[in-house]
Amino acid sequence: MEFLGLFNYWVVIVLMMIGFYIVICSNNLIKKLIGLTIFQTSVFIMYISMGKITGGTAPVLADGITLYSNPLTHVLILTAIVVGIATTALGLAIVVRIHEGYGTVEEDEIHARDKQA
Amino acid sequence: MFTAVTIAVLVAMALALFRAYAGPTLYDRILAVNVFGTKTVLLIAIVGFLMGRPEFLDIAMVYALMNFITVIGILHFFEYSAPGKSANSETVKDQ
Amino acid sequence: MESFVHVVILSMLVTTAIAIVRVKDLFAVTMLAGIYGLLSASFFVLMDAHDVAFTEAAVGAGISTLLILTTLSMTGRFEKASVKPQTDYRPVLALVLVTVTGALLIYGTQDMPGFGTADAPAQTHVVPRYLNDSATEIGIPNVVASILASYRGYDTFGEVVVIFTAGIGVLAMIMSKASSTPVVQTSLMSDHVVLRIVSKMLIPLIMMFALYVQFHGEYGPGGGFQAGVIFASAFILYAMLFGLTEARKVVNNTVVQLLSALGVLLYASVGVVAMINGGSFLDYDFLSADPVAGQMLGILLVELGVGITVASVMIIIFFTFTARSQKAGEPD
Amino acid sequence: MSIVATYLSWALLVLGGLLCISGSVGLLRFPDFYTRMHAASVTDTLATGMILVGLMLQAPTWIVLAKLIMILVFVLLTGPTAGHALAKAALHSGLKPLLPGKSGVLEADNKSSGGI
Repeated sequence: MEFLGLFNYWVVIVLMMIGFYIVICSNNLIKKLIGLTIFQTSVFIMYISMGKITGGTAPVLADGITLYSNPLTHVLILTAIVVGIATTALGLAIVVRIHEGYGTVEEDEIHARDKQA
Repeated sequence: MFTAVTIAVLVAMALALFRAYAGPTLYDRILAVNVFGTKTVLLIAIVGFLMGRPEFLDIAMVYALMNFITVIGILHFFEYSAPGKSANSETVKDQ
Repeated sequence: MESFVHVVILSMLVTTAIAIVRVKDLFAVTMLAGIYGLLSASFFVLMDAHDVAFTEAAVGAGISTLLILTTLSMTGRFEKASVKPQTDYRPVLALVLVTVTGALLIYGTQDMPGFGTADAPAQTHVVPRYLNDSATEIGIPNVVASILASYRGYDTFGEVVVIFTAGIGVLAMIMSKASSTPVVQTSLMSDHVVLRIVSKMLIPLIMMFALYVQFHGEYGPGGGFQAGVIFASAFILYAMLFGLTEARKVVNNTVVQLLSALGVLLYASVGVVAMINGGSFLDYDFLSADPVAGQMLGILLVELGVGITVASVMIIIFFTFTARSQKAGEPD
Repeated sequence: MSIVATYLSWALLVLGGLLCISGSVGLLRFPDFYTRMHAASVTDTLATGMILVGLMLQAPTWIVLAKLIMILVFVLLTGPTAGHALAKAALHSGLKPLLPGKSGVLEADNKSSGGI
């Protein structure tokens, strides 16, 4: 396991930056939300990686097992995932309303429409 | 031996991933996601044995379930909307 | 071997994310996002986080894909590939910004404790107490469940309220008003006889599985959050195959909305009962004469409250989206 | 008994793994959607069945066995159903299979649209 070292964290950062890039660069609101999800998942991966102990197993107590991975990070991320879907749903609802109001979900067109008004 | 099967499943996953990326049609992508989901079910089941705690197979069950529901969902929303219909049609929809 | 699988899965995650950036067809993006969810859930299994993998599989790969698809069916499939020469600098600037930030963060990781070390700060403060004492204090084997529902019960209560609020928010945003006039269903999936029959067989199984996950959560991976999502997915499956009008007959709008509030209420009242019995809010020791029995009872009720709220909020969200998309499809 | 079960289990696992790979190669290499679907769904169901049965033979406790059986039943029910629905949807939406044309080369039959 030694060679893994910080590999997980680098992957987390790469994923985070990809999500960040989509959020900044994409013109489409739905794709922005997907980018946000990628960003969010990268944070989940970071927490779960921090909780893993080499040689440990799942934190469900059983006879004959002494080393468990960290249950606290699991709890934090578990609730975060469900809250994440709730916020994504809210975001999508807003996108639907924007689409009904402006007839488009492209950011630049929305800005153009706003300038006209 | 579990190792060999795990590698086989991982290779299959990678190939399905490529198909999901390349397309070309909508249905190819759905198929790829479906295959990918089934392979994930297998991977979880095998990894449980590989890591020596195979009692957590419930997760594989959820994967199988969600895989099915996703495919149904895609068909529900996209089957009867002609694939090219919605392409940029929103830009002309104006008052 | 485990580390090999782990590296492969992480590499596939990165590949998928890059593919998401490159693909313009939003439908394909959604499919890839579903794969991304599946992959991250597999990764969580490798990291021993079975409860998290459970949730991510149900939510990231299932419900969120469905919600995005519903939205796409309203807003159109393709990202507009417009040529806009005046804003052409944007991707380059963004790339520079992202690279610099990423480089700084990677520089920052040098100070992180190595992966899997048992003496990292995250492992040494409060966690040993949870692992050592929860068996005697709470009396259930799944430490994740005991932290979720008991040690950090207050926190989880907040999360449940957030989910409830999100449900209200979605309703406030896009609830269709004239739902009394029955929408003429364009018999969406009535050709799929095989699908309908198999699903009819599966729906009771799914619900039973959800109940198992709900009440087995103390002993293995599972609990209210996961069970709620799975339970909701049974209704979602039904609504997709037999139409929203039929599904509304099974789960009435008002009833679901009441249930979503009831779950939060149940959670809160467990806390209040503990207060009445002389403890502090959500201190289950006071629910029963025997502290361990009190903890068991408290966790059971609290998880039930979580399950009810999550299930009904997911149903509300999905039904509201679908109703809206059907309304949008009508020529008005 | 246990020796036989172990060898049978390994055989099933290896065969299942091979089928997995071959199905996915088919998914990647075949020329059109229907052939890809054929490759993927046939091998998928068989490979899943084989690997799960192979694991069942090594299940340490009966609860693991029961869960594996549940998963197998579930996959056997949903896999072919999803495949069927997918193929049907593709056909209805007007995606034509590649057929041998006059010159013997595979080509999409675009003339007879609908009414299949």
